[in-house]
Amino acid sequence: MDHISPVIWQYLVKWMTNLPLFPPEASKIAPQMDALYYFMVLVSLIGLTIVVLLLVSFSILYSRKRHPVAVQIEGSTLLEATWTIIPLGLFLIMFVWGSLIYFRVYTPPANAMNIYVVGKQWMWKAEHPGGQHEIDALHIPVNKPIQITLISQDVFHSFSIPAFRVKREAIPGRYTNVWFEATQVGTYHIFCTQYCGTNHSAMIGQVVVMSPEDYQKWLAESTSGASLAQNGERLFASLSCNACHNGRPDARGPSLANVYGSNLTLASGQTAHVDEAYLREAILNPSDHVTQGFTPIMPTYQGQISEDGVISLVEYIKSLNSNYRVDQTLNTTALLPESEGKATTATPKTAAPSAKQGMVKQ
Amino acid sequence: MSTPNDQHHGTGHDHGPREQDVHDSANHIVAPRIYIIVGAFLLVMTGLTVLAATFDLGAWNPVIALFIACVKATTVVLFFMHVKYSSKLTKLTVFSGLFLFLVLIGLTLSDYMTRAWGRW
Amino acid sequence: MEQQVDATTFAMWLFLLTEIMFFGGLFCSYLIFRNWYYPAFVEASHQLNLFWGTLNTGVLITSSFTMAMGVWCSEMRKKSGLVLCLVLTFVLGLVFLGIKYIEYSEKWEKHHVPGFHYSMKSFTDPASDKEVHDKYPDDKALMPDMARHTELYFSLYFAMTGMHALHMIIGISILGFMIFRARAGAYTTGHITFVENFGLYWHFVDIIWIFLFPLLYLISRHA
Amino acid sequence: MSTDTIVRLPDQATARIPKVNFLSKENGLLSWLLTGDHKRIATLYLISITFFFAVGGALAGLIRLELLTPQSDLMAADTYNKVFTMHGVIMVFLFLVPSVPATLGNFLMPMMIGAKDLALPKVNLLSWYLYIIAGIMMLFTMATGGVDTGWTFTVPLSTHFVNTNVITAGLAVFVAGFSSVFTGLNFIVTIHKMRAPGMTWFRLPLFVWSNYAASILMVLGTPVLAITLVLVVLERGFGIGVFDPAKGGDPILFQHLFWFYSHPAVYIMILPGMGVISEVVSTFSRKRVFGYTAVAFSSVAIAVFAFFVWEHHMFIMGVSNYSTLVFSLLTMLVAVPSAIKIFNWSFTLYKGSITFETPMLYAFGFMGLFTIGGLTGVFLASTGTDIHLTETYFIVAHFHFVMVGGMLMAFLSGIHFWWPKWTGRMYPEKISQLAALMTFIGFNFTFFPQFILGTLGMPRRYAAYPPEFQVLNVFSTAGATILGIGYLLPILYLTWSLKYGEIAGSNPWQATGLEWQTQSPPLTENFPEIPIVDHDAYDYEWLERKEKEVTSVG
Repeated sequence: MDHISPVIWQYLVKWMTNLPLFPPEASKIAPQMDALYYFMVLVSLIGLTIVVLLLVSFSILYSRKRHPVAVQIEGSTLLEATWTIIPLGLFLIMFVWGSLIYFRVYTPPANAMNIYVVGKQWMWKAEHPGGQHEIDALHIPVNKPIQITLISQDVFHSFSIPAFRVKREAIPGRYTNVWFEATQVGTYHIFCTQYCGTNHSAMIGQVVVMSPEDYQKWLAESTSGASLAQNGERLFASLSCNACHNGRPDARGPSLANVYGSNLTLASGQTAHVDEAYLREAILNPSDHVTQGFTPIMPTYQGQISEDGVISLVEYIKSLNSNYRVDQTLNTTALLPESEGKATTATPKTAAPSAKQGMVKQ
Repeated sequence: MSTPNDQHHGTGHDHGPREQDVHDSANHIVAPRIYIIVGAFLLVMTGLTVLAATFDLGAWNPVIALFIACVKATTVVLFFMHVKYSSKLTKLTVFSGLFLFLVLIGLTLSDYMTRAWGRW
Repeated sequence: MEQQVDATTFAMWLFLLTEIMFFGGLFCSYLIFRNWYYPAFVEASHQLNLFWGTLNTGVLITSSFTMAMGVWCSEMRKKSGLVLCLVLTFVLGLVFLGIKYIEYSEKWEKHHVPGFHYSMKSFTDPASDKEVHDKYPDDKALMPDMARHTELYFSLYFAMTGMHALHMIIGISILGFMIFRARAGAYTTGHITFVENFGLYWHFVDIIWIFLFPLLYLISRHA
Repeated sequence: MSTDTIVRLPDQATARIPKVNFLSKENGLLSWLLTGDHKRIATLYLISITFFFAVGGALAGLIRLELLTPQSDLMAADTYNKVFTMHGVIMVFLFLVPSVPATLGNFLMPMMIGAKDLALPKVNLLSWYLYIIAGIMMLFTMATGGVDTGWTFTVPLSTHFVNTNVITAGLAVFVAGFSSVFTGLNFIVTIHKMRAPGMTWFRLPLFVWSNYAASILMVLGTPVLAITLVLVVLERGFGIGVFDPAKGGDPILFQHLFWFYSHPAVYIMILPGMGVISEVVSTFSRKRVFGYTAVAFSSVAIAVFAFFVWEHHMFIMGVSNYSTLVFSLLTMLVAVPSAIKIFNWSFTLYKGSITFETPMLYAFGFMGLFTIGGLTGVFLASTGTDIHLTETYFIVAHFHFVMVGGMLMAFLSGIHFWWPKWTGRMYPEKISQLAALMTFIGFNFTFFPQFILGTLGMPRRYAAYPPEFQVLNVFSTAGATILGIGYLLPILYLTWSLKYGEIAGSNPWQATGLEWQTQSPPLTENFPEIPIVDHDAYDYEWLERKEKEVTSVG
């Protein structure tokens, strides 16, 4: 074979040994989705085979040579019913099956670890609860449910990890969620799949799935000094939010302790469930979100805080929720670098050790 | 919706004496009297809708405003636009436009209205 | 020939069908944002002049009436009646646009036109522009985020009434052409299709306004 | 009579193209530019559409060349983005939407229902002029720097984050939309009002039914796209904020409005193609279409359901989970009528007397490829798998199977089938069979690997991609070369046949449609006298009786 151009030969060998036909299954949802996928492939193959068999066999049997005179047939209600009902039944199975998976992918479990991902032209910025941030990369522990809360700073992006079979659009001005639980240690692609401008195809990142030990090591090495909640706390003070939201009985703004996860009655009479999206909206568009019993005096922070800042504030407000903090501690203590017991008290005390850590790093 | 119909009951099929051979299509000619009544009715309804808006009726305010608008629009379609006297095909055309408009709004709202479901 | 007449009227109805869907997109947007930003929509809507709006509704309904009469005149082969009706419709259409111009220029003056000329300050602090404030002393200050959403209201306001006005302008131009032809006796010889179809168009434009008026002007006017 | 073909041509030694026909009636440029004749307008459309197809196809070639290597080396990323955007916009709005309706539909529909012309000839001409204006605007857009938003004009990218010619491109699409509204409107009116005596609804050829269904979609769907684009243009030009998240607007709303048209648009593209297939399959198996009413009603069902499914383009865009249930279910329902059609066409062959001329070969290609395209659509309609497959090459492959494998095959099938009617001359059979075969093979080579690429996760609209995807991309590009030649051949030999093709006579296929009962090329007024219809569509026995009469009298 050497007399063939060695370059071509090299390419051929390289290609044939390097020709993936199916993506790795690296998350809990992947086998479930693939089961449906294979079912559909099977149905499609059977359907296609039937059609091709019909076409080929009729073409042979009833070609003009063999069958010079056509027999006029009007149609058959029975056959029509058959090929209406059987595909319909199969499609309905796919509908139910698919919807079950869809709801699973987009309904994060309560104990998932939340990582914020901000999309911007043309990079992904991940913000971990411990304050680590990374660009075009995402380090996560294996076998642990991870919730990704997505937002975009400019245009639509789409956060896609084919190996996990998950994908969610990052939308400007709104949080969206997706979750997954990686099952295999390894490095996989993150793609932006929604066309987002010139360097769309460069908006590629890597998700690194690590064993719990490696992950802890990584967390410790890449900490930026302050957790998101701590950053938020500083921002909260510097924007003078605490002038009104100070929890005192005579405060001009509602107390924010325990507000996350509760149902608020608004001044307009509506009730609202407080989640990340609500908190974000309430910071940016306060007068549409006035809690009952308060006056609309809060200024808007639209355009004054970046999405990162909003995320920090949201995380801080969440941290004022003792129950939430307990949950969070129960779930992530083992993973966080500072496995502190002080988590229940979100007081300025926490700032001290982390500041120290920050100095160590620098 | 029945108001305009009832009001003009009996006058709707009123052929004027001078309408014998005047035109080339099988169209029904609507007497000016009906136009005058319809026009006056529309103006009254306009006044009514402005009046209704000045009372605080809570959630009923937009409902009443839209209801009056629908009554007015229906009147215009039926009489000014002669749909009451037109062929089934025209009626079907009007209806299909309305239907698809409702599909556009209804199915779009099916997204907007249920986004918050399951969040609590 | 009858088939032809029938066909053009049917075609006109189909065209109106596309118009329904054209405005349908706008109405759909309006509905969504009104739900989202109701308080801002109330405040912004109160910036509109109810008097002009009501008057304009009356003007347009009257023009629809004169148009319907025009069709009748054409059917009855009354030439002078037809010309009169068309001229009246023409004039009423112009009156409508004139009033619309007054309303638009007020919005321009107050910096409520969305886009580069828009100023949020005109809502958050109406007193800042002294000249305008003296003219409209009743405007109260809004919260900034609410003021921000008034721009959305005015985006829709200008998109919807602008599209409507564009249809009016097209209609008036055709009317002008028709007046000339009617004076020459074109539509009173039994060939009424053109007048009839134009009537359908004109009434349709009227119907759009019948919905725009309560949706844009009459939000929570009791407050 | 030969047993492997149904073609019956007049004696070539004596046969002549009829002296008086719609092509020769009047001469000079003006007689074409001011014509009201639906056949001349169809001819104008055919020429202009072929031109834009060539432009779009050349751009597709550039895309495939760029994707030969993982790096963006042939073009920079921004050039690539412009190329695929222009490819999409031109192919969708200037080729696929008007392709069958405005050319074959325009040419045939009045003849099929026994009318002299469309109901509104001037509107028909206006529609062509609008198309040309849109085309010129699009070429202008291209010449002055192009546009790089993708054919979907996604906001806020298109309104605030690119500085290319979004406004001219948007307005061009707006104008093209008007052109298609007028075509659709004209068809509906014509079918309702201009049928020949005796031509009842259930005697209409299925081509007319499917064009009717597509016209409903054009008339009702296109205006929503128009207003959406107007809002985009206003937002970009004047800064209004309906879709601008920074002003409180909602970019998802744009998606809703855009897909409200653009989903039905795919049915606008495919339905007329399905009509062509019905005609061709029936003619070349000498048999009435199996389940005529089922096929007719499935067209209408597709037209109606097409409006209820648009959100399936947005399943991952943060729409409500619950409304995805509704839309996914409805999408499953709309898949059923297509299945019905496929099976009915297959069973039309049953006990037929089948021959394999070029139109039939293309029709076979259509049935195979459309089946694949349709079934892979179900993968995307099911919300669960849609998450993984959408926005990847899977979806690219899916819609190319439907649009190119389906629609374009049908278009070529129809062009070959009615070429003798249109020009009075036959196309060369052998080379065209070769072209049909090449298209089929090339097509599968080009787009089948893309299903695998999509499953692997390769995102669409990527100028550069990770190297492990290269092998399949090379396959795809190689296939595209074959496909390109497959498309080039018909342009060449059809042009050749204009002068050198055999004289076809009025009914070379012995087809039953009314259009075949008049001379080729037809008279300007189509029929010497308006026919009176006393038989169902695809009544081959009627045709035989009629031919016997003619010969016995003659």
